[in-house]
Amino acid sequence: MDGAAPLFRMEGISKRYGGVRALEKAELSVTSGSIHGILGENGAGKSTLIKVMAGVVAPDEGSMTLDGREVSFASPAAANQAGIVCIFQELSLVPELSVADNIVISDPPTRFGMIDRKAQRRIAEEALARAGAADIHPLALVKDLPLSRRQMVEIAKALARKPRILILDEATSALAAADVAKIFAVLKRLRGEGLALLYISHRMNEIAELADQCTVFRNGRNVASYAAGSKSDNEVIELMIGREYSHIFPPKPVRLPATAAPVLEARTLSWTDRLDNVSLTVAAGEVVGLGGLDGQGQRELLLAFFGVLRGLSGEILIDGRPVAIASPAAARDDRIGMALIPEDRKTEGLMLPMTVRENLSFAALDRLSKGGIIDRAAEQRLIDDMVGLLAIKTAGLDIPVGALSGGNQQKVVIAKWLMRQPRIILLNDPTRGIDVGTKQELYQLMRKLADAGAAILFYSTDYDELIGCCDRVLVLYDGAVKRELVGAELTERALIASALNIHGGDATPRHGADA
Amino acid sequence: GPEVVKGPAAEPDCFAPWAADTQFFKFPKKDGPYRIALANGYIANTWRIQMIQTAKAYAAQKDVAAKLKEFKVVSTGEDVPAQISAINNFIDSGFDAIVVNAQNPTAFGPVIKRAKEAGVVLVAFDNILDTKDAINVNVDQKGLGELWGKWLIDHIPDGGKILEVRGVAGTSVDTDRHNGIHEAFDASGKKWDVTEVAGKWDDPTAQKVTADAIATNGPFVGITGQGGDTGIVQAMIDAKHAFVPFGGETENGFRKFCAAHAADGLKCSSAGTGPAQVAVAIKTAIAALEGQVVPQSVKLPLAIVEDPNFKEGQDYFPDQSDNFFVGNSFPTCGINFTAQEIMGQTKADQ
Amino acid sequence: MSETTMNGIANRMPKFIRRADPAVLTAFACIVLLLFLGSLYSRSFLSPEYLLQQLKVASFLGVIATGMMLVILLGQIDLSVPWSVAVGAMMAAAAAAYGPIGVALAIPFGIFCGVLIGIVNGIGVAYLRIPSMIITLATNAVAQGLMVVYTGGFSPQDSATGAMRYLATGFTIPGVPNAVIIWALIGAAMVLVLTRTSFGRSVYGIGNRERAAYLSGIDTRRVVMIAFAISGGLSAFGGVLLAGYASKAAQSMGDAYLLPSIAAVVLGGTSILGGRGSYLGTVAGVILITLLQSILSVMQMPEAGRQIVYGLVIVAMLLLYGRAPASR
Amino acid sequence: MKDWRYWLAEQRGTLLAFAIFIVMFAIYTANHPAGFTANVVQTASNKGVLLAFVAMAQTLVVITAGIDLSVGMIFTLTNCLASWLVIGTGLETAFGVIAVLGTGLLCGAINGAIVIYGRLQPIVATIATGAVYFGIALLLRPFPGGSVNEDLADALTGRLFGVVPASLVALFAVVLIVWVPFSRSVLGRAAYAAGSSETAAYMSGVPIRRGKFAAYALAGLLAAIGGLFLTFFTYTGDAAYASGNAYTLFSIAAVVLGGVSLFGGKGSAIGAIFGALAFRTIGDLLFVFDFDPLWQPLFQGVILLIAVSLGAFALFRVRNRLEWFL
Ligand SMILES: Nc1ncnc2c1ncn2[C@@H]1O[C@H](COP(=O)(O)OP(=O)(O)OP(=O)(O)O)[C@@H](O)[C@H]1O
Ligand SMILES: Nc1ncnc2c1ncn2[C@@H]1O[C@H](COP(=O)(O)OP(=O)(O)OP(=O)(O)O)[C@@H](O)[C@H]1O
Ligand SMILES: [Mg+2]
Ligand SMILES: [Mg+2]
Repeated sequence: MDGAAPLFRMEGISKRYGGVRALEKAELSVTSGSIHGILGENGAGKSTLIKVMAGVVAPDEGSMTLDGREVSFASPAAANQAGIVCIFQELSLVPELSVADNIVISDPPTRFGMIDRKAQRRIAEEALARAGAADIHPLALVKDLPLSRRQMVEIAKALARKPRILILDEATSALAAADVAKIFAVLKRLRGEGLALLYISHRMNEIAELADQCTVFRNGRNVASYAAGSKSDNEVIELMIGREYSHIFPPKPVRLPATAAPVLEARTLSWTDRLDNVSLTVAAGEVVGLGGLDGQGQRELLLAFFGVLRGLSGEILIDGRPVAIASPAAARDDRIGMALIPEDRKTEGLMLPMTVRENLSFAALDRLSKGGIIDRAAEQRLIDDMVGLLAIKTAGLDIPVGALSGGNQQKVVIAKWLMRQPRIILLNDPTRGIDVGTKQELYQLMRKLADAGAAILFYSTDYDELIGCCDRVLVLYDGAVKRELVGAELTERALIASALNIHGGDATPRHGADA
Repeated sequence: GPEVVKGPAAEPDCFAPWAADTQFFKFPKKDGPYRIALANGYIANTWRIQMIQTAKAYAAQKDVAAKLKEFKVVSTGEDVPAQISAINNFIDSGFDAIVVNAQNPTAFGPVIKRAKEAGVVLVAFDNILDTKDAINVNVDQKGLGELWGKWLIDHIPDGGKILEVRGVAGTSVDTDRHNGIHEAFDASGKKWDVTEVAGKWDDPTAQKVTADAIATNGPFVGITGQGGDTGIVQAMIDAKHAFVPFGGETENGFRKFCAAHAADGLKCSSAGTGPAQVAVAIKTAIAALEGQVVPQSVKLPLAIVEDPNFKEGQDYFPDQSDNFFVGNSFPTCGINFTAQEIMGQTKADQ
Repeated sequence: MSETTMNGIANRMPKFIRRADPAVLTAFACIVLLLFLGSLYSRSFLSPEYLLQQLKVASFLGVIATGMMLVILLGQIDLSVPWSVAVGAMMAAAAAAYGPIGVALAIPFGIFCGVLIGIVNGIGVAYLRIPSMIITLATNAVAQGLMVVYTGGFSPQDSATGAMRYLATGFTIPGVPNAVIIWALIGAAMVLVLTRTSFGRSVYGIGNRERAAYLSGIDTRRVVMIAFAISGGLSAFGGVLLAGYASKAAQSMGDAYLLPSIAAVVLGGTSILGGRGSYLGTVAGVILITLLQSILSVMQMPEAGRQIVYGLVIVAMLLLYGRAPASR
Repeated sequence: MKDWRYWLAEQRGTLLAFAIFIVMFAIYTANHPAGFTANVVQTASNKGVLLAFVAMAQTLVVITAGIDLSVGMIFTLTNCLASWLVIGTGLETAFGVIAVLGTGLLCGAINGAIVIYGRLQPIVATIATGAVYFGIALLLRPFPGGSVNEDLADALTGRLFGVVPASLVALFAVVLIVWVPFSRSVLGRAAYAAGSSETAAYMSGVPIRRGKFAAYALAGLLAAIGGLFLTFFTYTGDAAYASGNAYTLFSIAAVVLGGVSLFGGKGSAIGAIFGALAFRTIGDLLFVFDFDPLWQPLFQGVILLIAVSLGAFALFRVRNRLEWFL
């Protein structure tokens, strides 16, 4: 920014949603041939800023210049036209269309007015290859792909548009390390080709690895810009959350393995070709991690416990007694007391148009009502407790939960299950898209719940998190538990090695673990 | 195709020609027993169900059954093309005669052509066909309207406010009856102020629009209803509207009211042709197949009962459904069904 | 946390002001406007007899639309209304043929038959996951077929019992037709169910996102099934009332209630996509539709003109207040 | 997976509809007294093609995740209009045909404009416009009547070379001229994308509004082609409310039988055509089986119920209960 004239510049951008100030006179400059990292806690206004940039949201005030000329975009199409392409935090793929259809969607190649399918396929294959995702078939329907693959498609789609400015809003949040590495290589190449890149992420290490320049947002404003590497992580975090910051992970209690009786136990659980003879135990007070590459059956395992899968073989035991859990309703029942924080909060965790209040109490309605009638006072009490406990930041309880920032939405999902005081908590990548401050709160909460006697099974794509939070980690590969890492074995190297199912390293194979 | 001949018809009292210039047909005589089909359209209302029951009852009568090898009924719903296709199919399957209650009188041109070429006798009734190439068993809808109009004129000396509850818009029956009523009114020289509402031949609808009309435009000195008449009277009772002369259809419920409240001023003319006309249509088809002379257009007599002649057990049946259509006898054709014969038909079958 | 405290204060504002949906307010304003326009044509549109008469007639549609609304809130639709209405009416009347016990059980039996249709719909939608628009179309056809067989095959007893007549046309409170009271009771129950019960919350939740509701441990299939059963039952009850009003049951008596019941619910601001809407809106929608039909009928406009005006007025009113929010 | 497998997966709904139709039609002709003759096929295709056009119209709108409850009324309106205009010399007739099709297009465009630019929910918006269209039809034909160029009508409802039903050929031509270009165009893609996920499509810069508008307008056009054929088939115009409504409801049934998802984004008009033909064959089955006339409506209802429940068998293969909610 110092020497080169900025390619794109935003000044004095403000945007309000009702009473919420999403952006307040925000500024940003973007230079060609560099990667600009954007940081900020949940709800800081990062997504809103880039939505303005991409023509999705009309700002209330402020101006934008591209190549020194003032511009304003009436629609995403107009922004695309100007060379600004965005990969949104909420994926913007059309589920019923094929991968190839999606990649060329904004400007398909045509012949005689009709879409040229051959050309389309060629473009799609090229783009997928550039994004390092050549294994995705261009004719597959997007809805059939797992989330991590969809993000790859999303990146390929952006590349196919030949952008001048490419924006990635938490585009890697669902990706495991191997895919992230591939993407990074692509992004660095693009930088070399002279593109301007904007990279939003809550993963500090990613920003550190990638960015040339960083900007921190807080409360709708840009509070600091600095050259990458010129500030320590703690300094950055303090900028983001506006207060002092220390240990991210709570201390783990020292415990002897296998003292407590298991609350949750699986014996040779198998399901289609996704789960392969999984056996595991989780005791009260224990946080057990699920590791491995994305899509190795972790999600299915959690769904199996929660009564969603049909045709399971093997046994699930609660408190040592075999149970048949046929539905989430059965799983949450007091005798079992299970809770699942699902993977996709927008479609599985929340009813976005409904109010924060209604979402919070939704899973606990049976407890809050007598004869089917809801006791509103009790509901209010419990909600107040939860809002306080998790520090949910909302303009009110009667606004749609969809208006909350991603992190706060995630807190609502967790809070709604904590209202039932579950004994067994299954977490499916709960920190995806959550800022460090919130993450920290969440880790502490997890430990607190475990200390209070909950059995926690925790799946994450973030290795640091698994290492920092879990008493034990089970690494899944191809639907089977390949390794169990306990105590000192729990290192990043061991996690990666076992995730890739490479023997050796400093981890012991599973069968040796209990010896 | 048939030979056009001079009248009179074989059973002149039953097969009465529609008008003086009506042609007479003589089809080549075929040997029985015959295969006859009934192509019905809509089925889910009482009139049609009663009609089909009557058709079955008639076909089951001993002397009729003896002449029939097959009697097949198909109902195709509201959709005209489906009915046309059904007739086409009957023609292709070699039926000797097809009796049809047409969903749309004007739409059957191509089928009539095909039937003629194939030598199939086509007889239409109720909703008849707009043609000179098929036999129509005809109700004088306009005449019915005139009858009601004249009845009101006779019973309301000074003219005044009349409520006319019409039927389903866009049907020729509705239009013909409406025109008949108004021609009679116009010819009377009295002053009439007619409030028209659409009752769709349906009791609840007729009742609702009548109640509205009474509340906003009433009171009336006379009423005429094309159908849903039981509902109309009910609305009068609910609104405590005075009973006034009423020209209406032949529903059993309506006649029950007429009989019960005649003394209070509910003087009625109840006229129409019941669903039993299907029997006349079948009889005509058989006659044509037997090579007898029949008019191209048969004029059905109206079954009329007027105040004070409502007789229990003959003109109305207190223990029968309100929705039952009375007027099932055509004495000139030797057709006379009792309510029990018609409604008991399927039960006896089973 | 200061935001939530603020909200606590806002919570204490009178509920109906805080909650009043602009759509519902506009709908009521449209009712007043309609009456005003009607009164220009004839003063009697403002007479109490006429208004009560309209309320009475509206209550049949109101009862039916209540069930329809529940189903629409789930993001589904019930196209079996016409013959559920007819089945309710005809079966209630039929039961009356079986002696005094039959007469006593006539109304419950009619409703029960409607519930059965609703349960078939519910099984189709909830357990077999057939789109409601198509399964209810099919059950409607089956119900029609059954009634044709019934009418033709068994001497039908189709006059309404005294109790049915009393419910539809009698007066318990002088001046207020029983039908209106019944609608009010059903409406009040519905408001209670929708706002105060976990069943009601579940309905909204499923309407917004069934997957999330299911993962929250709601037995979504049961809720959907119950909602359809209620819809079937209320349609049948509407039929019972209608039979009481007309003193008898008839085949096609429900045909006139399908599209108006959908239109009433949507005019009342309920989203056809489910998950959003209030009962007060449905009340407004029902009255609007009933008044509009009645005024057009009494003005003696020919059928063609009536259809055109009816359509245009609905579009105009929706454009006035029923538009989806602009997305930018 | 091989390419053809993806193709197969995409066409599954269409193929299933095709299979259902073939089975039903085989049962029908096998039991028909006249057998599988040119006459029988012609009769069946004339009847089926009418619904096929209306079902195609419905498909276009359903793909955008909308629904058009006015198709039956556009069908009726254009039938009434055609009974006035499609008559006389060749030139007059041609002009009449263009006017009728233009009217259909206009009706569809009005629906589209109200739904897209007026932002109204399609169900109720089209209930309302349907009432308007029917009112106009009733103005045109207060009672049934009118006429049509019978030479043209006979040519299009007759047979080519004595065997091939001309109406089927016309249907095929319409598929080639309207459906194929639309489904492969950018606008068609936009219609699919908008139906599948409007937000995602919008975020991706897809011209959703134009795509949806084109779908609604073309739906009007297809319904008008249906109305034109109705006129050819019946020689008259008839403003029948019940029949207009019936076609609307049948078109929904046909679309679902044809594997088009009512949730939008999925399915093809070809599938809907077979759905329509299959649906029509249900009615024909009555003809070949000897049912008590009063039991016929029940039989039809039950067959419909079974046909629409067929898709539910896929449910038993679902191992992950979350797939219920897709
Ligand atoms: N459509 C909307 N309606 C109402 N409020 C909104 C809307 N979109 C965003 N907001 C509010 O604007 C603020 C900024 O949100 P934004 O999504 O930009 O945050 P963010 O920095 O991207 O957060 P995260 O890291 O959680 O994604 C938040 O307080 C959010 O609640
Ligand atoms: N997030 C969103 N989700 C769905 N629809 C949206 C969203 N945001 C905006 N829209 C609608 O889409 C419209 C713009 O769509 P688009 O630009 O694709 O239409 P178009 O067909 O290109 O328009 P035109 O008719 O001008 O060519 C916006 O004006 C708005 O009504
Ligand atoms: Mg964001
Ligand atoms: Mg986020």
